[in-house]
Amino acid sequence: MTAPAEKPRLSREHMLDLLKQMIRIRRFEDKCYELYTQEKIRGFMHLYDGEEAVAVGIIPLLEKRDRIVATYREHGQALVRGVPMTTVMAEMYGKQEGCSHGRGGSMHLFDQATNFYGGNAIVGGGLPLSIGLALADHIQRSDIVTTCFFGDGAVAEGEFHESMNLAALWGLPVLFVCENNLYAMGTALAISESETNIQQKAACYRMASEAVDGMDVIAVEAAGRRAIHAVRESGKPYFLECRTYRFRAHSMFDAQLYRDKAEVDAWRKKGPIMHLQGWLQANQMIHPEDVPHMEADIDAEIAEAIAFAEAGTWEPVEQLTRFTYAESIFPANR
Amino acid sequence: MTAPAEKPRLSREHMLDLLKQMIRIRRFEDKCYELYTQEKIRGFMHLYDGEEAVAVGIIPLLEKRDRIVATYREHGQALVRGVPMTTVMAEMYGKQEGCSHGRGGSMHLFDQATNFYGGNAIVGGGLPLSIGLALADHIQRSDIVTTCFFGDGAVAEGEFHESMNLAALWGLPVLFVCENNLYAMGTALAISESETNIQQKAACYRMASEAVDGMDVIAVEAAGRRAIHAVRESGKPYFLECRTYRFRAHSMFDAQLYRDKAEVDAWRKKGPIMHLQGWLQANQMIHPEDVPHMEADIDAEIAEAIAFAEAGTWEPVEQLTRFTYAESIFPANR
Amino acid sequence: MQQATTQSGIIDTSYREAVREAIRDAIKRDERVFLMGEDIGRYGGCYAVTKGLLAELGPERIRDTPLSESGFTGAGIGAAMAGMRPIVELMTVNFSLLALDQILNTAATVRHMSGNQCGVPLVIRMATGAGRQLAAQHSHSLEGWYAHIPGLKVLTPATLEDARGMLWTALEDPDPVLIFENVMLYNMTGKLATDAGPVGIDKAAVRRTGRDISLITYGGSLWKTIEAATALAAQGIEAEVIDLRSLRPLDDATIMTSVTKTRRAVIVDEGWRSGSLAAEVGMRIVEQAFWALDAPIGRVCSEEVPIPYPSHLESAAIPQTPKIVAAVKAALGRP
Amino acid sequence: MQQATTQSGIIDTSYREAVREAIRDAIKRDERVFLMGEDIGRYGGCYAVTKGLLAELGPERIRDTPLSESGFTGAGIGAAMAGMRPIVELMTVNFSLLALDQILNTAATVRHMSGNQCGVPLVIRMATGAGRQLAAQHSHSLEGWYAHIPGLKVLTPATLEDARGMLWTALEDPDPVLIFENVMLYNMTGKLATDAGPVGIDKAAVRRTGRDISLITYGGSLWKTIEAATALAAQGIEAEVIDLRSLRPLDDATIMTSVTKTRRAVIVDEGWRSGSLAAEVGMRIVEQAFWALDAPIGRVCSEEVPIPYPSHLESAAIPQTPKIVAAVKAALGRP
Ligand SMILES: Cc1ncc(C[n+]2csc(CCOP(=O)(O)OP(=O)(O)O)c2C)c(N)n1
Ligand SMILES: Cc1ncc(C[n+]2csc(CCOP(=O)(O)OP(=O)(O)O)c2C)c(N)n1
Ligand SMILES: [Mg+2]
Ligand SMILES: [Mg+2]
Repeated sequence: MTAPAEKPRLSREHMLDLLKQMIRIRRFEDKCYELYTQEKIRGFMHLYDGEEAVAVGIIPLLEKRDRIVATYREHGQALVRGVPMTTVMAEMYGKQEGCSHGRGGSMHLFDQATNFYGGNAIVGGGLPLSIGLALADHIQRSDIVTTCFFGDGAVAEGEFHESMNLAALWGLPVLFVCENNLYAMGTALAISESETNIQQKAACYRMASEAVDGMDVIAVEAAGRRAIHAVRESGKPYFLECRTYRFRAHSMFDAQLYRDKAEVDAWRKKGPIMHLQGWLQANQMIHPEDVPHMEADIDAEIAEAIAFAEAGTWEPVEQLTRFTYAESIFPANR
Repeated sequence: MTAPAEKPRLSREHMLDLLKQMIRIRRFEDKCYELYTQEKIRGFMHLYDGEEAVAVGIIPLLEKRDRIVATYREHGQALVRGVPMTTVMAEMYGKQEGCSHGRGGSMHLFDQATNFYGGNAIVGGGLPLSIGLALADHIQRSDIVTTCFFGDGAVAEGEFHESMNLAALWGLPVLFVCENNLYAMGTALAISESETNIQQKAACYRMASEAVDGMDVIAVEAAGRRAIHAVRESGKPYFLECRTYRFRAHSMFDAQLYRDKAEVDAWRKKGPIMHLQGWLQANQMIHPEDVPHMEADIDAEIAEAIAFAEAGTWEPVEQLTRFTYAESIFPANR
Repeated sequence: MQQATTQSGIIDTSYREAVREAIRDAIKRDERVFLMGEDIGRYGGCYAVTKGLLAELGPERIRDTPLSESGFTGAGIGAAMAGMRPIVELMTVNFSLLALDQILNTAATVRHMSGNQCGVPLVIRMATGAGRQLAAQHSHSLEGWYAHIPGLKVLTPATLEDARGMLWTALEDPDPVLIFENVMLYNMTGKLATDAGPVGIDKAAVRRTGRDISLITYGGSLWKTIEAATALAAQGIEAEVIDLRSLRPLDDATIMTSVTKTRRAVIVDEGWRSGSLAAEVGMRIVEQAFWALDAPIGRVCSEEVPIPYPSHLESAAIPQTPKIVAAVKAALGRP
Repeated sequence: MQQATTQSGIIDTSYREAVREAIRDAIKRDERVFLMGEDIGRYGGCYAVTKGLLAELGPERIRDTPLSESGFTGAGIGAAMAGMRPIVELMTVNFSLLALDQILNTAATVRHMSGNQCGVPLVIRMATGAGRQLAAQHSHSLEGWYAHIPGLKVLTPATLEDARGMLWTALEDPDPVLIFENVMLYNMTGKLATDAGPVGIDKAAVRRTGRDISLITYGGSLWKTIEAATALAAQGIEAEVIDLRSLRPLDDATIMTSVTKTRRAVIVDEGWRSGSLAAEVGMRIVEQAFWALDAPIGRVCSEEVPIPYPSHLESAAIPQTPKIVAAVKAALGRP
């Protein structure tokens, strides 16, 4: 999945792969929802339902050495990046086999092996972090790209402003990906921003930018390719606004009083999976058995992940204070 | 000095008044400098030398009921607003007759009587405050204008961004006056901002704006009149960038390593006092004795202020913990 | 804690509803009062505290804000200085860190810097505490930490009466008051007088009397401490339980009266142990009642670790009833 | 504190120069190290600490930042996670409040949240303390307050050796370390070995031995405390003076050894009294050495007031030698 070629790839194989990745996230999260109601997963859990085209369109374009910073709504990013579904699921269970040793849960998936610098539960909190990762690469004159995902709500935060300015001022290789799903919890964009065109914010910092239909994975991928190419070649930041929508509640505690069912239904019709599937059908690029096959594969993977998580172990309570400091320094904390 | 008429007033009387107010600030601060070297004034002291046209161009246009929020470089604002020079000087001495009871010093001049909400020593810290003052007026449907002064350096702060957005989003009657003197301490604008055209920031928030030559008091006054009129009529914010320069060091601890003497000298030639004096001479609106007369008046006022401050009293040390809480509630703190 | 049966003058309610009623009451009572914060209106509040209030009171009194903690906290400060009585909701203490400059450098200092000309009659509410498996960035208990700052007052309502009554008193205060609502209390139910209203905020409350030891606590830990006291009573140990209610200022008199009587103390505090409010309370006892002590003061605090996600580790990280019982026994030299 | 005479292997220097030399040394020693902050380069540092370093080391190693405390502190965190060894200068603790979200919610938690995958080997330096008549927004002493946060380490160099030596040790630490430099120390001069280098950061130092009482302090208060000890010695009272050096973790062993010997303690701390580090130290003594105490522990802290501008009030607000002497006499029951 690391294909930095410059032209859109519209091969059947590639299209089906994109479709499968989206379905993989969707079905994984549908299962998480179920597991949440069974109290296997606890805490805050934020689903990506409806937004899959963003992670799937962009992350496979990244090189292994590239870095990712995400939000608390990051299951999709982690899965697409290649964090094993087993360890993601175990993390959501809180088992020590989880990708963050069970310490983080749904909002804090980390994976050093894939340069996945975490879910971050502070809105906007990942932005300054991404500046620093990119600064290190800039100083070391590497061509690594740091991709930072964040929501439309984060744009109102001071940390957004400071990060945008620093990235542009210092010329840092960051791809800013705004997942504009029109709401921050229950706050519609127009309640949050005096200028609701988020892409335009980039110009305020003299940063290159583009806005794309975030429900169309092919469009996201094309834009992502342009964006990543630009960052890698120039070493400078780039801002990509992906216009998308979340179909489900903000988290598991949300009565969705702030929007009509009709609005959600209308967006559902533009869903990224449906959209691509329809396109593939219209172009006769998909066989009737393709999706069932994919689903079977995915379901097997999910079943395996659940089995892995179920079989996982609780960290002994004696180890409670571990990981507060590096262990070599504070042996007493072991 | 409260003349909200819409047209520029170019009468001799008015022009001479503007000149006098600028000279008044300048001479007051020259004296402060001297007093600082005599250790009568201590702590951080920031002089307005070169920037007088900004305060003098704008503040007299405000109504008595209007509000002002300033920075640590606020002697000029306080004096023009009508905080008595005596109490300003006593404050800088730290005497209890000072406008902030001696507790604040140079950076924290406050005066409830003129709605002067302080010097603020946190760069950008006054911006959210101004939003709140204006929010109160907005809710109460008054036509009060809050004018918030801040420097070019503040623009990089997250608090600037949040405040701009809130003002524009909620439609609050704030006049933002950016005193762009090209440096934040030793940091030139280009080291601080990816977009160095500060006026343009306003558009990012859909806020009306204007940039003006901050060395030309007549231009500042004209722009200020337009701006205040706009805020008062619309209830919406307005952004005024005043392009100016500080002739002296940032504070009393600044070797000015970051700029050439030649640059300072070049700007000095555009100084606001010289500029207006030259214009008045060219237009035969000033008599040779006018300036000496003014200076004599001002010097008398300064002498009186010093006498007042010298005669002022030190607050008894037994009262140390006063003003931490309202006294009626915490009598023990008296 | 009781079934829903309504008798004249008494209602069954919850902590959440008591806070909501306090907000509604304040807004109706005084036209200068309004509430401002993230998702308090259309969403109904992240813990459903403000549900229904937007429809009832309108968007000028229930003002949804963007994600701009510093900006709207500062806006609350300014509005308070200009004569309003704002309530700023910071959603949770975890996000209040983004507003700390405005809280410490402006709200807490303006009265002093201005020589008493500008007061900030602002109330800032926020949820605090762990227990919902929200992990390291969403589980802080920093109310004791905030109590370090002169110029602020810090309240921690632990009962329905205080949830209902502290807000109005705080709004009448001429200085900034922070109210910390422990997240684990929102669902707590119980009885409340229909005419419950403002309560004093200057005295700690003795929630249980006892002669053997003083247990000093506040907020979410109060109920665990009472549970511990009940368990101890079964073993013949009579603990006095003090609910501090206000962490700044502290009501030294009530603490010292109790400790002087019991001669022993354990302090229970959900803050991290080092630099905890418990340390301050302990130190004050040492300063003011040292000679009355028959044993070292104990404390039960949170362990020195960011709060972990898994339930068993989270529980182990914060004070729990068995730990309180054990600390009391240690202080009494009992097995 | 000495004249300028150079002898072989010993130089006359100042605290300011010692910090500068530490920065220069670290940057030259390790190519991953760089310094970033406001006005550290072209301006030369707000307290002239970094004067000359930009010319010598270049703008990639001495990086001037915009006024974006949260942004560049976060940038330091990210760069540390990506393998660099950044030193972030936050100018003064007063502005660090703007970066608290990044410090507490990211730097202090990332190792834990990531299950030990991501460490943050970052050093954050800042000036702290009152004494220069900078008034309420520019005179905070919050180092003890920061010491509440698990995941951070907090250092307070008080001597030339520590100003010179702590930085490198902190940079070698895999976790975030905050270094607080008291503003009143920058001009302090004295002798330093030419080969002075890294120093340990895990032990408190006994700066003066004595049998009658333990005076426990750190940072700018160390010198006032030593002065008090000297004055007390003239009256026959031999005080032991402990310089904590590290406020998190605290070196309990050194404290307890001393208190067990002297049986009395006074803690001197420039933080505001309530919730001060002094309370934590006092509470630890109570927990660990209660039975050794012959008298209540005393503390000399800052008064509960934002720091006022006038010199006489500022002086009265923070610990001073006469107050320390008085506290010692009170603890000893001497007139
Ligand atoms: C600093 C901060 N403030 C508030 C919150 C509570 N909160 C969590 S998610 C969220 C909405 C964020 O919206 P957006 O950035 O658009 O992302 P989305 O959830 O839509 O993906 C809020 C307010 C938080 N986590 N962090
Ligand atoms: C938040 C904060 N960071 C740093 C400082 C230190 N500081 C004081 S003034 C100043 C420069 C501000 O420049 P600018 O806003 O342009 O105003 P000017 O001094 O030029 O009028 C700095 C960095 C501060 N006071 N507040
Ligand atoms: Mg959103
Ligand atoms: Mg400037």
